[in-house]
Amino acid sequence: MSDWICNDHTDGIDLKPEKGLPKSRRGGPIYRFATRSVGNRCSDMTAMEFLPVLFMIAGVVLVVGVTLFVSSLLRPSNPYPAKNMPYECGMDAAGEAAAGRFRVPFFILAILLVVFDVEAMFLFPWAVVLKEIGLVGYIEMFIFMVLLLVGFAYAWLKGALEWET
Amino acid sequence: MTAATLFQSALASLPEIVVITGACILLILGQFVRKGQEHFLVWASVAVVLIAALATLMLASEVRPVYTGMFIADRFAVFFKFIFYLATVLTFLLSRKYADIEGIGSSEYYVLLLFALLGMMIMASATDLLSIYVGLELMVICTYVLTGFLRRERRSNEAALKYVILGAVSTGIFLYGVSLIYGLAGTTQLDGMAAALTGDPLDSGLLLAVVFIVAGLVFKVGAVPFHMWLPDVYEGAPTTITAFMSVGPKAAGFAVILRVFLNPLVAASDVWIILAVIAVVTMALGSFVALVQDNFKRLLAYSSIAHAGFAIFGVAAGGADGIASVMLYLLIYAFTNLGIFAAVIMMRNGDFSGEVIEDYAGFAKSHPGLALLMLLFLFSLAGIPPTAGFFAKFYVLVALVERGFVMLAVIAVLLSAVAAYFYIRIVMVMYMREPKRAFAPALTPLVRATLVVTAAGTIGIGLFPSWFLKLAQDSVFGG
Amino acid sequence: MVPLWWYIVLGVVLFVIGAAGVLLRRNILVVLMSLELLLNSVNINFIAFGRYHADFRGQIFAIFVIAITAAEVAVALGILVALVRNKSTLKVDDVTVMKG
Amino acid sequence: MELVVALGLIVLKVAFLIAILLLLPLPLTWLERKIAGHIQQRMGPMRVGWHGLLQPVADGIKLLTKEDHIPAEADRFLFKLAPILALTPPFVVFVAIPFGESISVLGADITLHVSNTNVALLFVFAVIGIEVYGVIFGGWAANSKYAVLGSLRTCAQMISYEIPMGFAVIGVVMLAQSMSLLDIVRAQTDVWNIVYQPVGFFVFFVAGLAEAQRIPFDLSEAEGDLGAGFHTEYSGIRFAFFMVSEYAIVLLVSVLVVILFFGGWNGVLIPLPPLLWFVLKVAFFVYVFIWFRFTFPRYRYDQLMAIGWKVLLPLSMANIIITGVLLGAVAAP
Amino acid sequence: MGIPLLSFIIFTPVAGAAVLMLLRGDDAARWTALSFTVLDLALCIAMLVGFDTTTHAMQFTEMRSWVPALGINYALGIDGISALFVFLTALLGSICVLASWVAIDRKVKEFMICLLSMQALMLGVFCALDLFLFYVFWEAMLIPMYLIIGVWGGEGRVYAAIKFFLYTLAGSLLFLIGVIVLYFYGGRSFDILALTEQDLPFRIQSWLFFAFLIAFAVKVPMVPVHTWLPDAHVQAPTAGSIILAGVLLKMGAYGFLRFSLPMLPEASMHYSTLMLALSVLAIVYGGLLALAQDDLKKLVAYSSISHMGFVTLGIFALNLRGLEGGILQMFNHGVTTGALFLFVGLIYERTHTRSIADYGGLMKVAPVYTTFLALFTLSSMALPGTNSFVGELLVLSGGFAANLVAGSAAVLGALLGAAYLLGMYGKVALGPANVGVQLKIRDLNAREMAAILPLAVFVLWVGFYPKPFLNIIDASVKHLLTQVQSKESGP
Repeated sequence: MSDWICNDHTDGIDLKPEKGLPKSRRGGPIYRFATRSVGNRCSDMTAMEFLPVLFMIAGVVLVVGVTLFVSSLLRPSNPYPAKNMPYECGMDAAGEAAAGRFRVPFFILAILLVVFDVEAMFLFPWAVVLKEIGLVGYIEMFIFMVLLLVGFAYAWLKGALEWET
Repeated sequence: MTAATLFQSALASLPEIVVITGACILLILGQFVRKGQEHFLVWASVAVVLIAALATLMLASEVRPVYTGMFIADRFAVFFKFIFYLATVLTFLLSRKYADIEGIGSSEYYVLLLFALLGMMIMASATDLLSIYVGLELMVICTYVLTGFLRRERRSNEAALKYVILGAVSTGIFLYGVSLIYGLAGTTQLDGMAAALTGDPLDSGLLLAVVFIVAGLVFKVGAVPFHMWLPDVYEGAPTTITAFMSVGPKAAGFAVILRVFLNPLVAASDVWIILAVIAVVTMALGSFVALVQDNFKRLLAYSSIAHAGFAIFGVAAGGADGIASVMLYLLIYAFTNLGIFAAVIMMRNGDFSGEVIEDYAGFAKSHPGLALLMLLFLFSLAGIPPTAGFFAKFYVLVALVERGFVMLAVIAVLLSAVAAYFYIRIVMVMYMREPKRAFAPALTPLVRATLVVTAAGTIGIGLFPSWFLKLAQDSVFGG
Repeated sequence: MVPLWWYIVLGVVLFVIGAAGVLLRRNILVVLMSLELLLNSVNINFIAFGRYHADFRGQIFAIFVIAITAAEVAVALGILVALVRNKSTLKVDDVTVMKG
Repeated sequence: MELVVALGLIVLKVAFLIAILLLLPLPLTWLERKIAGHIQQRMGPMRVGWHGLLQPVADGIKLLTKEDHIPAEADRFLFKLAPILALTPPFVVFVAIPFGESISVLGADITLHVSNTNVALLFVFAVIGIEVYGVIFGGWAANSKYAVLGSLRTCAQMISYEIPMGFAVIGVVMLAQSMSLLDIVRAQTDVWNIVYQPVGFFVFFVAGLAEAQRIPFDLSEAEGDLGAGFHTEYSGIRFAFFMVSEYAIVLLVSVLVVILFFGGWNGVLIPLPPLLWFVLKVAFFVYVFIWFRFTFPRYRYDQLMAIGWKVLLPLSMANIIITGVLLGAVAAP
Repeated sequence: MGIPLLSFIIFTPVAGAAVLMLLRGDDAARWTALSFTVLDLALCIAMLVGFDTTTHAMQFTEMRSWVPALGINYALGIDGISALFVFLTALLGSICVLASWVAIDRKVKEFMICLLSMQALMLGVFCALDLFLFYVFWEAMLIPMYLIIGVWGGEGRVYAAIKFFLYTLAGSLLFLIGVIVLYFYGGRSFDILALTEQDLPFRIQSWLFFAFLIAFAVKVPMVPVHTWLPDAHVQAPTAGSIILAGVLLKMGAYGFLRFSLPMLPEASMHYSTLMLALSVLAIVYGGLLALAQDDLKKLVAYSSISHMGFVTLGIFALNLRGLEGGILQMFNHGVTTGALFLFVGLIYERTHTRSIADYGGLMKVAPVYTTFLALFTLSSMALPGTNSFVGELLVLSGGFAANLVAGSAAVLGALLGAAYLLGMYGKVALGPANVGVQLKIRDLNAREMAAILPLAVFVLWVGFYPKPFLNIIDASVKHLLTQVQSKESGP
């Protein structure tokens, strides 16, 4: 099984307190936490895995910066009011571009995304350990999906998915 | 978790399953209901709740801790669930006509109420901070939407937005406390916490956590210092929802407070001092500010703050009697408050809002029967015998004195004397002023039924409290 | 390795920033973002403590918090949209129902 | 010392990746135009260099030297930020993508991936999600009606198809019992996932097309009715960033399809080096992208949304449920 | 246990109220209310006939479990002290109905319902043997009384009603706390008789004494907390004033007799001087205020304060004569002041003014009225031959025995009483006639006579032959006294 949870908890699905709970290790006041560090028993996510991400971001920014700099040396700069007007088929632009452009369907879409994306979040860990939790786990997630589908069906019936142009 | 335990769990949560299934079915069916057939939704919703109530009764006989210790079906939960059923069913009955008048045609209204009911039921049964949190959020999210259900009304929108934002803040505060508790105890299960937190009560981290959790929960019951949302929300929300919120979610909040604080934490900290202070301040604020209100709904909002304060006195008292007193208080408050809200809702008809107290001037002259019922409810709220409200307060006081908190009891009664003023002021307006205009209350058979039920409860429990008292005492957890 | 203490401080800082944002900012969208910060500070706490206790409950709790917060914010946005439509403007700054 | 070597290796790998990703659009644009030409029975670019081979270079120089025009009403900060924001995510994603097990260079084993996290798949989706910000900022900041509308539509499209995309890969995760891409490829040594997950592949690929805003889902930049969508107001080198980002996404989707459904670097029958297998498969899907562009008509916007929500999403959910059943049936004794 | 007579007595008016709810029409309401109150009075007389004056034990007791979980019972029973007041209540109940026959011309039905429920609750207070039950009756009275004052009262009725309500409520809520504390000290029992047997520590007794004192003092009313009374009396309709003066005020004193003295004997003894001082203050202060009034009703109201001062003086003299005098004086005050309020009401119905200055020479136009007025005024002054003379004499002799200063001051109060009452009578009945007012005045009619005659009978009966009344209370008072004094040699 993948160790998306902790390595020393391979029975990660069982929620029974006697297994999940650390025995008689009371935390004590917060300042006492300072003496201990996180992750000393879990060895997966190390800095080596996410350092490259930083490097990559730095690299991209560097390249972009250099390119922009080079470009600024080469390109002409000759702005005048007409050129600086927004592109609008020759018409003069009037008012804020965003004004009145806000339509509810976009918003509904955003909400749907939030809901479904978050549900996907539950599905991923479940998918990883499905073989271990077996039928019971499957049934539970099935119920979850059914509820999700009810919501989906509701949205459909309600016309939230209709996009009139 | 094996298939057998899953089945056991499903069985123990049968009422919840009934409600959620019913709600889902209604959500879909609601899309096919044509205009003018909304009464189908009302009856279907009521039927769902009644079936759930039946299931709850079936399960009332034994204690079943299920879902790996996150959920429990015990008498304590059953008692609270019946308060919720009562509140929800009566809200359904009240809503039918009111929805027509306010132009609420959508089936979502009923479905959301059912989901809110589900959230409250989970709260009553939850024995893990996680399940408490889930139930709590299910409930409040539904009430957020319901508060803003009058989409075209600015007041409703604003109330809902305010509620959402403040509610989310309080949830955040609550969660922060939970995370600290989790850090200290290594578990979120209430029993596990009790086992892990048997150390010194003045642990600064624990105290901080408790303060945060108290703050979060206290918000839901509308106690000081997290009461600011309550008057605005009560005023802005559709009146039926206000009625519902003043009873159901409030009781649910108390169910959680009782479970969380009278189970593991009271032993571990001097939390009752915090609660006592909150109770005193809440009651004082609710009572005094209500004195100057002109809007009936706002007044009832402050009154409900004051009542929350009184119930917190019971929590502060603790012990079996303390818990039972809070439970009984909430039950009685449910009857009384729904009754008075039924009257307010009934007044909303045509262009008449019935929200200003002056609107009721001379009501007794034109509708003596209805005025008498309102009088009954108001005196019950004020705690005058022989109404049930008196017995509710009496029992809380008994619990307080039993634990030796006589000073708190004295403060409680003095403040409730202050609170009595604004109730009798309404009586005064109804009985001692001349009517300014004709009244046409929307008195449908359903509203009548609600009034009858609530009045019967208010006067019945007042005269024969014995059975209900026994019920509450037997339902204290573990019982 | 990063000591637990760092996470707690980070959580506190985020919490304070979030709370301050909710209380002090007038723009409702900013308020909603501050709310997210506030709740994410909780998530950091949960995950850090979960790590500390070698217990996955913290992560589970965090996932639930994320999910439910998403729903909450969705509702908040929906209500905001209703309010904005009643005012027929997108300038959220005008909608100052919050007194601060 | 060991640490320095490791860090150096990482820096090297990252630099290599950046180089590839930056340079790849050059041949890709040329290929695209050539293929387009041949599909449409014409020659495509022929002037600059042999068969127009230097055309992309000329384009690049043109973009580099073109005036950088910023509309007067624009939010200048966001306007400048947007292209960078659009460019970064596809590049960052590649950090988590394995191209093979490892190869031996100068006697040292060098893994063909920069970082192997056990949540790589989640990482990929998380980072790709940021892409939306570039789009929405770009459209919004320009303060032009076409750009705003284009960015809103693009945004709606991207988030709509993100959902079926995410659901589609869950079947793969169920099979591999891991979210690590390396594990997923290793799990396909015997049988490629396409065999078990045809529906998943279909959903993922179609959603990928939409994510990359390629025809038949390139509504956002539909020249006919929207100018050029959210980057209407961009010109010069900033415009180039958006283009590079688009090609990077095309490449990314192809790579993901190969890794998730077509066995990654696992070959069949012909014993080629794994890396070559991998490149070939990716090249094939890149070609499919280009091929589709000049074969399919563009969908209407409502059709676009309908496909995403009413076809792909239910399909992907059904796929999860069915995969679960199949897994149970296989696992059961 | 035979017929639950006390329950019948309490619930007859309730039944009347229930019947009234079903009826329509003002006259029907009046007659129904009258018949039920008369029936109740008849039951009370039957009760008195069957009353055994030789024992201090509770009689006609009833006992049903009500809230077993808290040890609350529905327990009724009367001893000599309560018997007297049960009878007084029933008597005044009928008279109230007669007094409001025409005075109440709107919402007659509702008024009668209030009146009847009021009567039931007052009877309940005097009969209750369970503290909780007592409290329920005690507090529930606020509702009908609030309505009676607030709905059917004079111009300032709303203010008066709310003031009345809040004063009484605040006082009685503290009493409630006291009751609950007592409950726990008495071994979780609300049984009044059992609680009197308890030996409480002195510290607790003092606390409870003051908690009770506030509640009872508001009701009596004793001087610092008396301010609700003039407002309430003046604004209330005639029947309301009669009930207030006749019965409600007695409840405070009854509370002292029933709870403070037997349950908290040491505290009662210890603070008796304070109580005597307060009583004297009430007598003198009330008298002085009455002297300054130019409004008939206010005058009678302040005289009430003064008279109730005599009652508490007698009670806290803590000797036999004082107690018996106090109790008799409670009864007398009910009869006499009730009658005086009735007289004010009768004349107000005719002229719609209460200002003393508006009247004069009534003797000529309404001889019967003025004659009876003279009788009751004299009674109020405690002239020999009237009921109050007997009571006041007993109180004063008890007061002198207990505290010389208090006794002397009380005599001064009695003189004050003579001053303002005679002054009032002179201005109203004698002197030059006021033409404008006179035109409106008729003499008493048969209904009014029917209301007044019984009261007049009692004035003279007690005045000339008080023995039967003293007999009723004698045994109980003696027992009470032993209860108090048995503790004297205690700690």
